Amino acid sequence: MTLNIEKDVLMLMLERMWRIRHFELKLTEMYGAGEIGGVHLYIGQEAVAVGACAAMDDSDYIAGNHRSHGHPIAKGANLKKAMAEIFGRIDGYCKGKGGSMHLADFSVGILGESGIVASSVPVATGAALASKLEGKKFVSAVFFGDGASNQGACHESMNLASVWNLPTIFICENNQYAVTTSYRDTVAVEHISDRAQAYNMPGVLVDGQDAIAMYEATREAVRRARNGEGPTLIEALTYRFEEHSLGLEKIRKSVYREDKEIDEWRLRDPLEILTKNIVDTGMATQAECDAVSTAVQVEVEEAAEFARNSPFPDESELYKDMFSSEMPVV
Amino acid sequence: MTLNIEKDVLMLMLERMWRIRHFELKLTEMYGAGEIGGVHLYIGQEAVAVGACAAMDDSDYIAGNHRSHGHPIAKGANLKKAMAEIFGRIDGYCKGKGGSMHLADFSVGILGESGIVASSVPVATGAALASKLEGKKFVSAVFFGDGASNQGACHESMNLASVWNLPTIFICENNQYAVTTSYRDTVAVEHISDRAQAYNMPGVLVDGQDAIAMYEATREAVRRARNGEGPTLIEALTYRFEEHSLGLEKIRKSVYREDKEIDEWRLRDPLEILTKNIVDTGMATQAECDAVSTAVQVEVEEAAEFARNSPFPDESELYKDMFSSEMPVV
Amino acid sequence: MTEKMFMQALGMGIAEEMRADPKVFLMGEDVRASVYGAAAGLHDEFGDDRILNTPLSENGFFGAAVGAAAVGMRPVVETLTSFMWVGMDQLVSQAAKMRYMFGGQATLPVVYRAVMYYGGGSAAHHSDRSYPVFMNIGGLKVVTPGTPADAKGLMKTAIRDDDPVIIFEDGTLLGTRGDVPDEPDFFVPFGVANILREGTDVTLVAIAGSVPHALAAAKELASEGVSVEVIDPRTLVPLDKETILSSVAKTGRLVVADPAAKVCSAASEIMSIVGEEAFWDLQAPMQKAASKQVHIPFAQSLEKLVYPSKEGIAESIRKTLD
Amino acid sequence: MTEKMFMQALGMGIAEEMRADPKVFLMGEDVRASVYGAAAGLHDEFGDDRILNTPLSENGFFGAAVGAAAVGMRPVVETLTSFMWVGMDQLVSQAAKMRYMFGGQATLPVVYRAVMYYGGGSAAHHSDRSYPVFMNIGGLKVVTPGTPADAKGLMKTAIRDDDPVIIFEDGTLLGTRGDVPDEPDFFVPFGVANILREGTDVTLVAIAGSVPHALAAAKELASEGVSVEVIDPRTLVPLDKETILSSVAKTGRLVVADPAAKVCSAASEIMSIVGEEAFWDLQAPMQKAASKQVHIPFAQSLEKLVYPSKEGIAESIRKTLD
Ligand SMILES: Cc1ncc(C[n+]2csc(CCOP(=O)(O)OP(=O)(O)O)c2C)c(N)n1
Ligand SMILES: Cc1ncc(C[n+]2csc(CCOP(=O)(O)OP(=O)(O)O)c2C)c(N)n1
Ligand SMILES: [Mg+2]
Ligand SMILES: [Mg+2]
Repeated sequence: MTLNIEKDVLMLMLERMWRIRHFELKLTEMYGAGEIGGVHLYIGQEAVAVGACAAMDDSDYIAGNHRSHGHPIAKGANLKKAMAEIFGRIDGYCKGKGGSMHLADFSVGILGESGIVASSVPVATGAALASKLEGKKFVSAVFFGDGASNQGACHESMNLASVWNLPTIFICENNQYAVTTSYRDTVAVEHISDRAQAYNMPGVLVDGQDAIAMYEATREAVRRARNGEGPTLIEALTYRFEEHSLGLEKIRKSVYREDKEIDEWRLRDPLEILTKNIVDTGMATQAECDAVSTAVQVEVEEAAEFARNSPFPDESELYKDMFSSEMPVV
Repeated sequence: MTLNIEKDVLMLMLERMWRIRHFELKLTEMYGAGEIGGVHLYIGQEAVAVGACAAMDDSDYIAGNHRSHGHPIAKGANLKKAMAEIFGRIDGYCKGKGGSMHLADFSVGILGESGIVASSVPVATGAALASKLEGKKFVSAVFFGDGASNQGACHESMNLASVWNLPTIFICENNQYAVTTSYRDTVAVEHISDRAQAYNMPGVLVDGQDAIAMYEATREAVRRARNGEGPTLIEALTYRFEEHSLGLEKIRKSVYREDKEIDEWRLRDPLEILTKNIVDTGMATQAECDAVSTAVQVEVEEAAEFARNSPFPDESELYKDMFSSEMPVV
Repeated sequence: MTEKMFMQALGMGIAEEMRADPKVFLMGEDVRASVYGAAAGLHDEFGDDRILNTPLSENGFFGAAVGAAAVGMRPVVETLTSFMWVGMDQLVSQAAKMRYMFGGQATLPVVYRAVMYYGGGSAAHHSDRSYPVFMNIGGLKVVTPGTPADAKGLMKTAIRDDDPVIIFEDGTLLGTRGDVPDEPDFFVPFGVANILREGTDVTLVAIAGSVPHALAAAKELASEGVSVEVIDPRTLVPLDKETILSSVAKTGRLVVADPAAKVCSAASEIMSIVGEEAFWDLQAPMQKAASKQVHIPFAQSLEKLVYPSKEGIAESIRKTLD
Repeated sequence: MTEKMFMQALGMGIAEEMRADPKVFLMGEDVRASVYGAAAGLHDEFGDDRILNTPLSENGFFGAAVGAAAVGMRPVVETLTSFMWVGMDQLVSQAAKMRYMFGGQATLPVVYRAVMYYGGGSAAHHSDRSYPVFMNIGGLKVVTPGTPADAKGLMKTAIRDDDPVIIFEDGTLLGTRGDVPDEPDFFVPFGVANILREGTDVTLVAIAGSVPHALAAAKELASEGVSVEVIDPRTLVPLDKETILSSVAKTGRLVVADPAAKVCSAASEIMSIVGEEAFWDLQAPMQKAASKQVHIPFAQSLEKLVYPSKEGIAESIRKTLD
């Protein structure tokens, strides 16, 4: 078996997936210690964002959602600034104003995560519009969930991107639940990717646990988009290994998914799958792969220290950033 | 050739179509005379609402849109009350508060027209939800345009009706333009009915100039709905013979449809098509059909007189109907 | 009377009304699991047919509730204030306007339960306090319970009401406790303010989550010899103007504590009424103790500066006494 | 200076800015045909690439404008106030909040042109005057031109502004005429009120479509020997408080004429400011001459009762003199 993908891409994907994993394991620990509040973990879905972003350039844009650490880290976000933001500190990406759900780094094309479900889908579509209007080549991708796919915003954006032939990539992360509700109870169609037909664009169903599959599907979507061939809808079938958000298990009363199902999906850990692929094809050794994880762990610890030591935003920050220039305080 | 449809249904359809036609010809005349303001004419599309409503009972519900006289008249609205409403008089359906775009008659299942495009689609879906929750047998249909189909409200409602298996009938009147914009420029898919696949419901493309075809398609949708088999999307391909609204030609600057196209569609007048069908199959004579038109004309003249003679709402009406019981004026 | 949490009181109110009338049903995202708390136990008692988990389609299901209500059901819809923007068209164009524009034909007994999470680091996308918006729009009753007893009593009144109601459930109050009447015939009427504390020097109108802070401030001022009358309007539409105006007639001073952003807030409205209708009673400038006009920042060091606090309210009261 | 209609002045402003900056483009439903008037001629001059007809998807294209602005374009979006409810989430959650919640990273030079049709029998679904809602929400600049010159000058400033702006184009003013500067460097700054008429007895703040009625009322009162100062704030966010407060310091009396529904209106806000910050200057109760708190009825016999008219405003002025 050989892979149609270069080693540096594979290792970059592995590194970014470990970054997400360790970053969020650290968050879980910090949540347990009362250092931070509840956040939405991406653990189990790392291959989706990482595979997709590996197929894009820094000058391409992405937007995300409330499950909000995976996308920016996959696109190249700085762990220190991300962690500091989750701590609500001045050195965070948003100077502490955004928190976990609003990470953004415009400098590397991260247009931001969104707490309102599906709300960033039109925004990402608009970035693609700008690309087309200005005759640029950048593409714009947006990550949203199976639950989000039922929002009108998705319909309107996919239709708009199609009729205007925009370089937008719609990436639906079907982790099969919206909080406690199965997508089988809320999505009228078997596969969300089937809806692409309704917008006259390709709809691709991808194994979301397989970073390489995500990379390849996205690469094709990026090629199309850059080439003026319009948008693509990718459905990544995946699973979140943890609860909807840290802390939710304490208030949730009903069991909505079986332990057996969770256990089975855990066997399809995206990090194990990618590592195995790399090792089996001889692209790198197990030891090389392990070294990536170890190095990232150090990075994450540094980020945690950085976040802890960053000051809280000062009172004088309160009115800043409401507008682009100073306005009289009302 | 024989018709799989009874004579009284055919004659009822013919009558209601003439009602719409003469009612709106009268409105056009009154607009010219400065008696009323601009309204959206349904002329050319009569077969859609009439064919559909003929397949429903009084206890079934419909909701409509800004092209707002055809649906209620097709469902059995009283012409006097409708005309008086368009005149803004106290004897109108809404006591003069609604006007042309908000005709409603809850007593015969007309949940009302809506000026906000696609806004009545969720409402009609909710009436169907009530039918299901209470174990009743009524169905709920909603008329919306090709332009409206791009609204998120349509997506959300069709998905909801499908996953909840509601007795909703979605009737998209594709008259091919939204004001000056061709649906080919705004709807990403060839036929709006194709979108039914995205909601796992039947999608039926019907000749909207043919009342009998509309009747039959709706009859099947009603059967399914009453039988607990869920929603249907019907696309009626049709054409508006007149401008988007009375008066718009004066401010419109660009030509968006060719005279040739208009002329061709005018050859497919739904009244002529139905009459020919009735006469050719021997269900009634041309004279009988003509008599229907003549009788309706008298009815319309009476409605006009009624409207003109009805008083304007009195000042004391202003705060009424904001709430179900009297509230302190603020 | 039993001591209950505000959140439980809301649930009690819903449960009692669901028992009383089979036309009442609850719908929303993850309501079966009661992710937001107040619906705990309802799914067990009432089952799938009356507790409906919806897709993530606020505009769609807000509107479906309108339609169901229009033909005779009594839906209770759960959401968060910040998700209402997504379904705004159905709230404004249909729920609020339908009755009027159809000349009274539509009766819409639908309740929207809008949870307001704020104050705990939920950041800009999850922290709206949007009742002033709905006050301006009109056609919707706007309810802001300030105590557990009111949470139950106003919820029950809302469900029995024949008009569309939005009940704003203040997240900062959900965990507060208080005596709640057990009787199923306990209802709190709309349009009747609650005088939480009588006083003679200053009228302090307190809305939703500012109620506890207002009471604390009043207590502090009492120790300084200032007698503060604390009034919770309980419903903003309809608003019990009379109670506020008579209090100002007595005290000559007005402070309004309002967790909403201050511009065009409920506080603005109440001050405009008093400035027009009770001007001659006023002995000092009115004071607006509302939230600062910013989006909600995540960092606690900033967020805590935004809302009216006990200290802020006390300071506003003192200003009226200068 | 050339005499122009308000509607033409809006179009001039857009055209000049499109000429000046290739990043400016116009999008909306049927803008190529200029169904609402102000975009007349733009398609001929700027072509398909810069004048975009959108599908009927307000939430989608309002948000697309945000995204395009976030990466450097300067979209101008045409819509009606009443359609904004449909796209409310993108206006509130994205346009208004993005900059703040991302700590200043997002610069969003997007202009929403919200035409306000009312007064001509458009009925409840087409007659909203919703600027107070956006004043409460925050993060959006709120512009309400009252004269043709301001229509042009504020439009140009809006397009050059780096923040999201909603410009409310009052339908009752679209046909009014006035002198409009021809110079392409004519800009009307935000946050600077326009004193339309100086006076010493009463301050009359007039918003959007109430400007002509206010001027007519002031004229009428002048003939009765009352000197009315008429102030058009021009922008409600930012609001030129100082001009209003200094006028009240001089006159001691305040009337606010506002076509928005009166509860939580711009009038409420301005009165709350004056009641707090200029209380000691006031010599009489403030008067709110805003629209009645009803949806807009279709019948002219009813609709004409709703809005502040010359007579209504004059009556309010007289009340301050009692
Ligand atoms: C408009 C809106 N409605 C509801 C919510 C509350 N909420 C947050 S996440 C979520 C589930 C989202 O499901 P999905 O899109 O599948 O993403 P996932 O959480 O599974 O990653 C819900 C209901 C929200 N944030 N925004
Ligand atoms: C939400 C909304 N956006 C825009 C409008 C303005 N408008 C009224 S009718 C119309 C076109 C509707 O097209 P379609 O749905 O195809 O119906 P048709 O007029 O062709 O019958 C538009 C843009 C509106 N009323 N509501
Ligand atoms: Mg999911
Ligand atoms: Mg059409």
